[in-house]
Amino acid sequence: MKERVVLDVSKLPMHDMGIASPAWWGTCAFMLIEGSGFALAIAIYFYLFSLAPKWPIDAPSPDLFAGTVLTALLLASIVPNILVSRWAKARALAKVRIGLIVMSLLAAAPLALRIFEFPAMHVSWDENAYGSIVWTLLGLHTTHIITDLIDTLVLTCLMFSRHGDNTRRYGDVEDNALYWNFVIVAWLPLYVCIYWVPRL
Amino acid sequence: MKCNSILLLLAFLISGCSGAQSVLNANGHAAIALKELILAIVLVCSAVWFLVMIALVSALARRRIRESDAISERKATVVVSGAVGATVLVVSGLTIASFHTTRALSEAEDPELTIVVRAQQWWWQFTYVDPRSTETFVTANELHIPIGKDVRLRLESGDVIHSFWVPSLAGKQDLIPGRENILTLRAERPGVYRGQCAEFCGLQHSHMALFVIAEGVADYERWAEGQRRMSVDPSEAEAVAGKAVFMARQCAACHTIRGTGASGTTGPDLTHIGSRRTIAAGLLENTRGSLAAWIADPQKLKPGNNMPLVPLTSDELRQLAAYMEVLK
Amino acid sequence: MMPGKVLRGGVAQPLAIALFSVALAGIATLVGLERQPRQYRIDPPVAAALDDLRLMPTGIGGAPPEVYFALDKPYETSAYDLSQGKRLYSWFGCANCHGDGRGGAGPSLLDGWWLYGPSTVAIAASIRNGRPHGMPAFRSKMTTDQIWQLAGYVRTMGAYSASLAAPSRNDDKHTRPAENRAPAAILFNEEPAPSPSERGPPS
Amino acid sequence: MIEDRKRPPLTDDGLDDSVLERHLSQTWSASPGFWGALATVDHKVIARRYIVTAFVFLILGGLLAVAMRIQLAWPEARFLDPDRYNQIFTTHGSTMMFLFAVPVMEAMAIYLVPLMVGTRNIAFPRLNAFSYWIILIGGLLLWISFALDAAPDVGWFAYVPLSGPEYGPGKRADIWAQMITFTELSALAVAVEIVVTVFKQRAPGMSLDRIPLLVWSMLVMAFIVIMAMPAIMFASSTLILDRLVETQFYNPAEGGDALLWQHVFWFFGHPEVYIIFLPAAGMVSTIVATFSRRPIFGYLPLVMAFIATGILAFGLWVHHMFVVGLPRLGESFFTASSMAIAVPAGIQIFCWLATLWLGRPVFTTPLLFVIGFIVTFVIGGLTGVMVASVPFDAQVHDTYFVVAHFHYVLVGGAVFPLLGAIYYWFPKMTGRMMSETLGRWAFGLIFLGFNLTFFPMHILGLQGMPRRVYTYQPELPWAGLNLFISLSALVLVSGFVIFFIDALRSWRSGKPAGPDPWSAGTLEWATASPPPAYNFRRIPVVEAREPLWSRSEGLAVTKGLQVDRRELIVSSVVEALPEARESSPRDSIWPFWAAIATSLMLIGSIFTPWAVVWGSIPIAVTLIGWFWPKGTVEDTS
Repeated sequence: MKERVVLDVSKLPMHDMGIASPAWWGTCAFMLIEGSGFALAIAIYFYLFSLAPKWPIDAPSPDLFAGTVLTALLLASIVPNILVSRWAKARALAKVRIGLIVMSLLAAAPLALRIFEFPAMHVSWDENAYGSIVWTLLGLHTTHIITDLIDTLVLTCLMFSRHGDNTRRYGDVEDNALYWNFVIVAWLPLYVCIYWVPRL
Repeated sequence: MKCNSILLLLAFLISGCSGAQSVLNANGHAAIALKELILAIVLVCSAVWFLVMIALVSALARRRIRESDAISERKATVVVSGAVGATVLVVSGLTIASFHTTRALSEAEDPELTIVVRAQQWWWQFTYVDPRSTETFVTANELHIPIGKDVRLRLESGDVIHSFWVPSLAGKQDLIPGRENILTLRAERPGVYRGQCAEFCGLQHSHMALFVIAEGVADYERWAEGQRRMSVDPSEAEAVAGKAVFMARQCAACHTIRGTGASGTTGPDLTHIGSRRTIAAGLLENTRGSLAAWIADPQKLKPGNNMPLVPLTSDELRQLAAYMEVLK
Repeated sequence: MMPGKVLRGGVAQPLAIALFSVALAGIATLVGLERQPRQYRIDPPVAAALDDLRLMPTGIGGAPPEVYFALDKPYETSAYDLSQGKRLYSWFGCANCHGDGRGGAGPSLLDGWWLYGPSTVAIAASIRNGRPHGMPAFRSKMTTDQIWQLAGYVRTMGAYSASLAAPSRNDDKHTRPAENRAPAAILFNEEPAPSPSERGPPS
Repeated sequence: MIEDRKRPPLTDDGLDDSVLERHLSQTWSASPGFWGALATVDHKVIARRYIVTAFVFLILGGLLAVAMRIQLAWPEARFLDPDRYNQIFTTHGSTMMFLFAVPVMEAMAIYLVPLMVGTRNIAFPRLNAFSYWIILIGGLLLWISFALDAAPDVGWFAYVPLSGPEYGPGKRADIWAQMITFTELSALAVAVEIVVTVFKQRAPGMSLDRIPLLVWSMLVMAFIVIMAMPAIMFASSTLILDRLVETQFYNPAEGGDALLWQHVFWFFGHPEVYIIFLPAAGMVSTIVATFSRRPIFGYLPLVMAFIATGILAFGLWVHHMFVVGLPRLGESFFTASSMAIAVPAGIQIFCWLATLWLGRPVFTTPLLFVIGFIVTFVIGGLTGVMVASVPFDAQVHDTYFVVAHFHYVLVGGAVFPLLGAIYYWFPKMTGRMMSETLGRWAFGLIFLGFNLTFFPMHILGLQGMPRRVYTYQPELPWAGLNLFISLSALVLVSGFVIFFIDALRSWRSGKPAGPDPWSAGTLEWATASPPPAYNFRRIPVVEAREPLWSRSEGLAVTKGLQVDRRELIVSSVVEALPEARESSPRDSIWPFWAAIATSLMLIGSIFTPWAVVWGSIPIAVTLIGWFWPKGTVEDTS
């Protein structure tokens, strides 16, 4: 087939970050999937709530302490998270390295608190539907924290390796920061559902 | 090419058969209303299908005239827009029609009779509730109702989801564990109407039938009176022996025969089993032979059902069948 | 040498094939373990043979009839029979005395203490013949097949390690862990078991 | 990497065609041998595997249908016992929905979307490889359990409590639920790839209004998958949790609800129909345009109709639950919304008819299948309008009327276009034409056999025959029609046999096709048949909606891409302005290992909850292996 060249793309960058990066869009698509999952889980929470004569079923309202501290911690982690994202955009390797270490710790700390959240429900997953749904909500969110923690740890290692100083890695750091923001934002409605809806 | 008019033609042929378990053999007030709606919708939809087919054939076979593309496109735009508009009108019309029918069939305010229908794998239990609790009685797989009266069915499930469906009388309604549904029946004509579980419920979903016998009020009262009575005591020697077998063997652990020591509740109430038309939820006609066959090996006839094979001698079998038969 | 090179070499192909076959065989085995051709009826002669329990003179323990092994001990391994046993437990009113398994008027069935031994055959004998101190005989109420199903089920209730075939919870009020989670292990592991003498003589 | 950097990058600028092809082929081809085959990330290779696998499952599912028809040919037949019959109809439905219809549509997307948007590979090609292994193992799980007499026996929508802990002994229902997880995982992965490929990898100049309709339909399908599939993953996971560790989601005695399952299942289950139908609508649009020899009539209304269908799809799940006793008003709302979806469906039909009317139809086999599609799908759509009415549904719900309805929609509405699409794109995929003669025979027999088999089921339904019965009693008036249906099914089967013979024969020895046998307008026909590993020698520049119909002086293309690394053009979402020369990942075996690790975890969790904990470790290891940079040129930036 005859071809005629009408466009030269050789001057284009070999990789770009943000909305010019397919990886960024892929992260968004996965966030949409998981966001749908969270939305559905919350819908089911309210469905069960609407059926129950009394909510929570056969249990006192959950203790606020662990969950609230965790929420505060997650919210506080937004600041370093955004900073890491900015440093990544500016390709500041040293700052990104430090930021990722901080973020690894900030992703691990909620897990420690999460251990106390399960008993704070005062209900076991097998006692009734209320127990099942709150344990599921907590479990669902915990897997997200763990996923992001592993992701952050691997990225931290990478940034200290010879593969670190690379636009692609900075893009990965940005996407990881975006995902962590998602993990935080997804937690807020869960927090309200788990801790405050029973107090209504 | 097949067309929906064949369906209509067949519909009228089918509705000719009486006693069939058919949507088009409508004999209840709900089923009659539904049948009218169904035929109307089928008619409208058939017409739509024919119009689309005419359009398809003409699109494929039309003579290609020389016409500028712009004019053809404009014509097509007008036609397509018109067709979309017509679609909107048709579906709106059908929505309104169906809403209208739904409203017309709303629950009866003041039913003559309330029956608790309890579905279990794989048979139906009917409890005729009476404010005077002594008058309440239980039967299975055969529902008698007086014609022309609203009968309220309270639908419950004993295990999984079932669906109560007697197409000649009304649309179906599910029986869901943990929930209670209401279905109102009103038979307009006397007859025997077959129904069947319509929600997949396990191994013997296929053999979970029931019969509704709609009869005149006097007949119904006579039947109900008979059902309230205790079971008859057999006098014939064979049946007497059968009763002894029933009480001595495993039968009595699961079945109730009012007026005897048998008070099991796992299986159907057999107090008046002899008066029913069928046994094993519509599986077999109620004859002495089929009773014996059923008792001899229920797992062969209805694999997986909850009645076990009880090893019996042929004498015991014959005696049991004879006893069942006298329980009118 | 790079691990990639090792993999890319001659080892790769057999290794991948082997692992894939192992995965397939794994699925097949796991599913095969669960294979349960369902048996709805036993022929009366087989039932009669199954009824021939060979008990010790004391009534504690014994050997199942030979036909039981010929049938491959379905009542202990078939999920279908075990779940039927669970339904029989409620249909025949076992809960009236034994509650959810933790006992009541009758002894507990999941504390790991079996007055007449932990074998299925002993449990079947208890159900069939009854026992002193109030356990009625179910010989005339249940068929042999049903007695075995119920016995197999009762055994899973008290088992200390969960069987894959054991039934899950019912759609009822939740009072204790279901059989597939080995409720005996969860509920009674920590407590010292009472000595048999406190529980009454073994007849 | 350092050595690579030293060498000046080699671009296609000024390279002779044959030299360019040699370089590209070296860069993009999979390494030969078994290992290379396991590690390949070429979207065309993976799509071919998907398609073949899906058709194998179609054959298996079809054999089950034949078994059911033998059993139902006579009243009280004893060909199958009820337990086996229940396993068979469950496996038939689950196979056809989850292992045939959805994967085959996605496979067509995996094959066609990158070619139609003019790029070198799908986005996230390793994820693509992973998704294939996952669905393959999920399918094997179901079918091995079927072979071992332990297949699920609860119907393809597995209503609790029948599938729940109390009434579903054994692991049958768990196998069903986990098979669902496998297929959904794979579907979600593919959906993400499609969305990103369409958004970011379109050839320069392919602005939103120049995207081929098939790609639009696949894009909408991908979004439906993304929004709907989490529901079924939630449903199947909670079912396993209820059965394994005693959660109480579906136990009414402890605050759960049996209807919750139906809500969640159908919130996925109804969009599922459109996941299958929309790609078919895209195929129809393409075939109609090509064989009418003119651009499609009503491009914009069609795109709008696709999107509207995708949105409305989420508003009508309750019409599967009209007889469970929900409040009247709610039911009426869902009647209205279910009826409303007839409007976008109508728009599509009318636009296709208008295209045929305006064009000069060439009656090839693909077009015959499309005509067959219009005839049967309109019936399916109209019976859909019927069952959308609450009172109508009260009579026909769960009867053979519904069986007829959804086979008209799924076979008439999706399989007919799919078969047409196979005839249409077979030359592109294999480089060889299928036989027109056999194609006409296959079409004739399938069309006739299908209608003779399924149309009478409408009547059986009205006569009161419920679905999912393993037999019926002789006194019921259903025997004649059932025998007729069973005999007609043989006609249908013979049509499929001819189709498969034709496909196999043509694959080996069909007439060579050349790059563009149909004189079509979209980009996939601008490259060789079958396309080389790199798809296009030079990435095209799109200047019109049908680039191949409007080219004057040959195809407009770009230059300047590097050929010594896997490189493609990333462009902006709306205008498709080039933004970067992005690299595309190399072949990797890690997706395969990740799929094995994931499968072990998922299958293990049927048996013990601890499998989730211990099984996650190998998954994490394989994922790290997958994403860890290997220092190839693809990693430079």
